[in-house]
Amino acid sequence: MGFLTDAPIRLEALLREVEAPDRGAVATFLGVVRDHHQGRAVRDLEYTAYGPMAEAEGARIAGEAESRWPVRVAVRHRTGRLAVGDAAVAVAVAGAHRAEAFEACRYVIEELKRRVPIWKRERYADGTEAWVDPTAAGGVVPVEGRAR
Amino acid sequence: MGFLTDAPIRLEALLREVEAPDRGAVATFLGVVRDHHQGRAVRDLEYTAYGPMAEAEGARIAGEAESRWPVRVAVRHRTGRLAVGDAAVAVAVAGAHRAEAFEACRYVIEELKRRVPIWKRERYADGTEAWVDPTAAGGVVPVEGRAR
Amino acid sequence: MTQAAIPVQVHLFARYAELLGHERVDLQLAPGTTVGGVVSRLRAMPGGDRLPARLLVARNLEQVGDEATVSAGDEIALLPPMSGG
Amino acid sequence: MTQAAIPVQVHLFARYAELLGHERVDLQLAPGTTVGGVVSRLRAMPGGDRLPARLLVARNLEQVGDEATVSAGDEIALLPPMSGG
Repeated sequence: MGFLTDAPIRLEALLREVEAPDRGAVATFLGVVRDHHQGRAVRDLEYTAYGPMAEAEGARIAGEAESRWPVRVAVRHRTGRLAVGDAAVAVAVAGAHRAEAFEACRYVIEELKRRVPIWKRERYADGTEAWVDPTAAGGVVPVEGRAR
Repeated sequence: MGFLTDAPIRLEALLREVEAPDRGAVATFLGVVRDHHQGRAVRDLEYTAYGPMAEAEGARIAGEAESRWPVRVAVRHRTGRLAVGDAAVAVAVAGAHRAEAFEACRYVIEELKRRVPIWKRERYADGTEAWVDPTAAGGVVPVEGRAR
Repeated sequence: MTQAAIPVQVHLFARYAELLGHERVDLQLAPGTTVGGVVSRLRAMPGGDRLPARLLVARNLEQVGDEATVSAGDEIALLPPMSGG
Repeated sequence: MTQAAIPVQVHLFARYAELLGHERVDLQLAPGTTVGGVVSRLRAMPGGDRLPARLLVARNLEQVGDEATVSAGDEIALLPPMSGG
């Protein structure tokens, strides 16, 4: 199954991809759209991705985790328009022991946020929009609207 | 919802208990019955609990996590007979940020295993049975069968 | 006993219930009896000699030490090493 | 140019697409042009002066430094700070 999806993410589907009779520990992480960011009320948001590179990088990160720990990883990121409460990203990691499942799960989400080319554009309750940019002062840069 | 249950654990139900529009990070842990333990093929197993104390201790641990981190916790442990692949325990933790969600989730499962009075009795492929005992040499003590 | 005996329930679980052949024992104890005293009574029962030297004990749903005293109506439980999760 | 120019696609995303008004730019480059050279060409386009001083660049789906060279048919992408997850 691919890394990017424009359909709602179902954690149960990821669990089924990683579970096996010899894997007794399953750690998951779900990133959900929040109703506020930097003190502003979020109405909804849109994720765009550099598709081929995001797929390649998502697969690389899963592979790194699976070679560093004896685990199986499933990871998915949603694109397109998301509402508050929608799952944006999901990671499921199964292994024989819980320490490695937790560590690998944490690794995948940290690397994903750092390396996978996906961008979030927030729309606020007042109708204005901004690009989320962790390197910018205030964490966002207003959308100027020359292109989508 | 109580801590102990004799019905199958559904992670989705726990997610619904902890999710909220201001909680964007959800970490979960699922402990699933494995097909092997200490090199022996497991056919199925049975969890028994000291019910009132397990409920009290489960609630105490969730409360500790919720006072130590700004998160919401749901935790459930199954009792009775379980088959390979069944979820024995589930923890779901939601918060604004992923570090605290992961840390609180890990805390709950570690404390649960250490403090909650629940006991596992394994039945192997050859029909013999043993009590799981982390303090025993080999991790198990054979069942002698004077009482259930 | 010069004073009235106090009734106390003792719950046994998992392997300990198996060793003693009971899941519950009702004891009549002298006032001032400690948790350690309760454990001694259980060790004197058939099969009780096989209980381990160190035991986890709960009084009214909380773990306590051997020196804790037992009152009428208390619920005592002997807890084998936990193996949940 | 004395040698034949090489065709290279440059993809722009999110805020960078907004600044330059394009999601894709097709360039004809001199052989031996580096990633840094590609970035200079983009900075010279309308809106390109507002690109930040430090840019993440991918060549054929992998991040590379300014010194990396560009070959015919390469896919170059300018990556704004990532904000997935």
